[in-house]
Amino acid sequence: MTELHSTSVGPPVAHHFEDFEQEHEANMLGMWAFLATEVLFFGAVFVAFYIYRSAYADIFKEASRHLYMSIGAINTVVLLTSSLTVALAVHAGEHKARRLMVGLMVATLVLGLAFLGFKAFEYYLDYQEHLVPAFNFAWEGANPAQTQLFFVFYFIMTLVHALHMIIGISVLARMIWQARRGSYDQDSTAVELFGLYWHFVDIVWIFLFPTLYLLRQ
Amino acid sequence: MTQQTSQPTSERTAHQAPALRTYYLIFLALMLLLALTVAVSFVDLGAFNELIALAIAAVKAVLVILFFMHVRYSSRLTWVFAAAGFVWLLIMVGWTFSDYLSRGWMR
Amino acid sequence: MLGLPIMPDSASTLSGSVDTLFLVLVLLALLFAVPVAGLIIYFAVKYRRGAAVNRSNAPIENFKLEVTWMVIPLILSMGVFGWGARLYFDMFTTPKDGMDIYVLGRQWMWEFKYPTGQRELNVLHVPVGRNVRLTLISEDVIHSFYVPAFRIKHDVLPGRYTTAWFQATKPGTYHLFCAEYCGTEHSGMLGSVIVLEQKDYQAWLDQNRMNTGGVIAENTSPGTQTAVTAPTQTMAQAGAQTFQHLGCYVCHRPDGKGAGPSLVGVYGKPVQLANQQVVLADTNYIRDSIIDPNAQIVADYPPIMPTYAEQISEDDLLKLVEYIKSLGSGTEAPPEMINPTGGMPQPGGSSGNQGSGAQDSGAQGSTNGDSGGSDSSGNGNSGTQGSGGQ
Amino acid sequence: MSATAPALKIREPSYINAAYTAKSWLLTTDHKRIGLLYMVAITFFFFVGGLAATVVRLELLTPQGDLVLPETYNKLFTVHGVIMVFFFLIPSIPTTLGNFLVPIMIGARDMAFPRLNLASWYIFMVGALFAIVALIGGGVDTGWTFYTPYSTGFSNTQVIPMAIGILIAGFSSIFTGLNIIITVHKMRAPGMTWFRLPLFIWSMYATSLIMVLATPVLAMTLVLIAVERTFHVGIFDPALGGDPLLFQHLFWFYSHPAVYIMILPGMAVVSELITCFSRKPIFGYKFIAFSSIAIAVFGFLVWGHHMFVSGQSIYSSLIFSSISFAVAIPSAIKVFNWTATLYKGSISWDTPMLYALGFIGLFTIGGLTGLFLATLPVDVHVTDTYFVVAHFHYIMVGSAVLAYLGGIHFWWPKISGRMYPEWWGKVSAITIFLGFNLTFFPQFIAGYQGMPRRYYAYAPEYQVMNVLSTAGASILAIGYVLPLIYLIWSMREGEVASDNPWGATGLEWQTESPPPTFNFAETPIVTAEPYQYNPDGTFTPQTTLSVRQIKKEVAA
Repeated sequence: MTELHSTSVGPPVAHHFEDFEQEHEANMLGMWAFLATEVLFFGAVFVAFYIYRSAYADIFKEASRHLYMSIGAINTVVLLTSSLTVALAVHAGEHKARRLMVGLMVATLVLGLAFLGFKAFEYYLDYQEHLVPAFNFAWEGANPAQTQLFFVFYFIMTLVHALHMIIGISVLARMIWQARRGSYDQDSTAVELFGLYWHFVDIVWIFLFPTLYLLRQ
Repeated sequence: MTQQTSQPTSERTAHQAPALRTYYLIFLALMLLLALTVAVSFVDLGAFNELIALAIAAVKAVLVILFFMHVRYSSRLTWVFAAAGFVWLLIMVGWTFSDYLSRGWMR
Repeated sequence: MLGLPIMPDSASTLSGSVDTLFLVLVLLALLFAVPVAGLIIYFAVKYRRGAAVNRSNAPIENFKLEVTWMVIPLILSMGVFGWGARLYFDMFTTPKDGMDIYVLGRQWMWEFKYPTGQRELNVLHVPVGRNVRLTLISEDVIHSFYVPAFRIKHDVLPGRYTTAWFQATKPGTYHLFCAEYCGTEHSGMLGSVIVLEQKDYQAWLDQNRMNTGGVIAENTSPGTQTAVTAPTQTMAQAGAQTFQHLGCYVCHRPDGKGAGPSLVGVYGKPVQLANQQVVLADTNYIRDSIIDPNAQIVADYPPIMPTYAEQISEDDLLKLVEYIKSLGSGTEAPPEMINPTGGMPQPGGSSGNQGSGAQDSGAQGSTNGDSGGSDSSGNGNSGTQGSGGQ
Repeated sequence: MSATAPALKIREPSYINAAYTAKSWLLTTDHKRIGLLYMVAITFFFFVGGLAATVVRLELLTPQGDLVLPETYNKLFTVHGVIMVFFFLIPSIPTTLGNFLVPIMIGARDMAFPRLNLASWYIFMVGALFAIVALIGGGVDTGWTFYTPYSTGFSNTQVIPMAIGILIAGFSSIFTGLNIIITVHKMRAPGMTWFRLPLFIWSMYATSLIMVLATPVLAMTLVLIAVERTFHVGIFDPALGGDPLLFQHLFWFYSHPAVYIMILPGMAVVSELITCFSRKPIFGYKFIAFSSIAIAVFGFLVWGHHMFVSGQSIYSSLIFSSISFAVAIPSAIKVFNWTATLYKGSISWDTPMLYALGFIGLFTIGGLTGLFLATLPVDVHVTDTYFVVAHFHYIMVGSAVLAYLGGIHFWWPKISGRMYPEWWGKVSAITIFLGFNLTFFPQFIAGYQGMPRRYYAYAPEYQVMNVLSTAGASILAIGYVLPLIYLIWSMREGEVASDNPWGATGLEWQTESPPPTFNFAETPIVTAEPYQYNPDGTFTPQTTLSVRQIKKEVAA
């Protein structure tokens, strides 16, 4: 910012910025600030969950055993892999490798859809086992109310996460379209921003997985 | 809240990205940690199960943030922004639990 | 104290202390506000534009001054905090001696239950000079038990007993307000606390003692509906009946040889749980054990007790609590405080609390319903076996 | 229109005159126009909320309930609270003056994310639409605090639309905060170092921190409320294993810091006004700057002081109480420094200064009574009484609204290009100050006497205070309507303002009144500390390379 001379070559800069660096950094920081907001957004429901988990430890553990850990684990692999592909796509974008970038973005999209597919399948299994609160919840064991509370949080947390996935995938689909036309050849900031968002959604899952699936002992 | 002076350096470092190899190594580490955390969940360690599971999750998250999200190569300002959300989350966790954990002390 | 007209009646042992603290705060506030306001006005007038005054060498910073006016308020406020904290502890540490009264809040009335069996709506009779311990519970939303003259207020929560206490110092009739917004008739959820001299209180008790049954005194003051229901039995007796009636005695035998632990002398004692925690068997513990028996399993007993969340009203719960409290009381030492941090259990070291399990009783059928049931529509089923957490 | 009018012709078109179509306003990305869009919206809501308050005060004139039904009364105070908090106070200064001034003060051409800025206005309006739908659909009777389980299981009113409206408006608040943070970090003009930032910017930055870090918690809490209310699944319902106190923790994690969202911008404005009208650099710049950040951070650690009688653990209460005392220190620093700024100044009693001085008075009372509430046993007695009502009105209405109005008057020439009528300005400032004190000071007394809040009918002994209060409210209402009338009047009829009518140092005064669309003809270069005022009326502006000088050089 101390440098006032904007470069005449390089990507176009929005009217209110001095130069590309300033615009790029503002965009990146803006995304980071947004992610800080998201941390607190998810954080609130995590706090609520852990309050009840500490109050009803045994009940929540028992409830956790009714989730499909295998599906959760597979989905973790899927999501971590998609994080890798996004990171590589950002890398490709910075090195102006358009085709590689598009390919990696498509891979990310496919992995994201796969995650949602697995998740939907898991929801279906949960439904069959009468584990969906307010719709068909039925619990043979003790403490149905508290057990239901576990599943309430399970559904709220995973659904809000899935909503973030859906938003990400929608944005990604549009970006792939743009990228094919070369919109990010000069300036791949948008891909970087998307990458940050996608990694964050991944991080949420990194915490959701043990929180919901693994704390069963 | 870094000073002006840090900004030029941050501009230069912003485009330092890790080598491709780093991405693969981090991915590998994430997979290993995933396997570890799943494995641990089958062993009954009492209260340590939760501690270990959350610690592993935290390590994974830090790896993603530092390398995939390039914070390791970014300005100090980015560090602060990346940390802020988690610091405030800790405030919420700590102060809320201060109530719940001490409620039974006196009734 | 001091009897300023802005002060409400001061009629409890704590109200004077609160007023003193309040007045000290007022003085401290004036100590800050008056100089600040005075200086602002003084400066604003003296240095008004056009006034011929010396404006040379106007300071724009002074580190020492800044530190001074940070440190002095900090010290003063920490002093006030310490003073307040002490008094707060007194307010919230329930005295060991005194009389118990159970308070049920519901939209939009107060119900008071005496262990001796009397029941009152919206009017609470208490004697002067005795500690009164209140156990508060709500049947629906959050209410708040507020007697301005006593300077006490405590939220009345659904699903959890809270406690408050006071000792009245002056006979008279005092406002009782609901201070937590609780719905349409929030401002109609009024009552009064009538403080009587010891002998008058005794007379009142005698007048309303036993065997007449039903409403014997209709006592209407403006805006409050009230009635005393004289008892046919004490709360503990009623609780015993419920205990019997619901078949709790089958498992919870006094000799501890039933399927559940004996309840004799449980109250106020530490309980060794199956998950190796130790908890204090207080009123909330008893309540939770009836409503939600499998959340805390007593060591060495199977988790077979069904939940009674659906079958029992708050009213009956209170009676059962009073009954269980009465079991083995008198012989026991005052309850000890459990410090969970220090109270890590040694497995198998439950020597002192052998007979003190509290796998609790419940109530099967509905009871002589004199109060509204609980509001919620739980999805309770007759819980059977159970996870029995490890 | 007047003799100075020809001079305007040689200027670039101002942001107001750049285009006149409705589209040019509704699709603008100009931060100044967006600020005005917000101003129109929140002014509307201020008077809606005020109307509800008027009926509430009238009802309370007599002890018995005789004007409206209890249901109606409950809805009225809820509407008053929700509208005033979420649709007036929280957006008030940040979205209007903040939007207008932050970029100009730091020498930027616009916010970092102009389109996001416009989007947040639309998001706000969508949220407002939900709130209005909730009102038309029957209103809400939970109080603005939405305490469970009343809000989730017992109220039969439009809780969900209202919750959705607040949630949506919350995101608008998040985006505004985010925009301000990034703008301050990344858009400062050359030479505008952190310690050359006007204190307005420091406070807005602190405010934005809270907006970004606290609001999402409210959003999630409202989601949980909506889920619980729709499906009755027990998140906060004790009968199903939930804990109603958890709601209070989550709610106050946002709503306590939210109080600082309302008051920090007020402090931001007052810091500017005091120094300008004293013709003296502000006393203790760094202390005031850092105290804003300290307030923002400490503000997150004290929420439990709303829960001293709620059944929260008493140990937790002790922690919250002690930190609540600590939060008073940075506030005290500000008051002392403002007072010290007056010393040896050259003080003019223009309308903005009257508002600013009034602010200090009301804020001092509001802040000190906050200490009463932080004191545990006193809080036990006065919480949920009119004492609390008086306390937070002193902060949120007395202080925040006085600062808002003071700021509007101060920057009105910059915003509109016209002067407001000075005599009327003074009348309104004094009317509001007196009316406010008459309205709310008696409530402290009623509160200590034990009158609970949210009471539709009350015990007769509280009537004296309530009559005083209602009398004050009617004066206050006049005080609030006056500026609305004369400010609108002045937009056409007011004296044309010069670029820098107050002789102020900030960058916003070194450009034209009203500013051109991109604020400055060229990026200004900041060469001076803020607030270089001299008692003789001279001053050193923050940029010596003024727009006109540059223009002249270019022309030559």
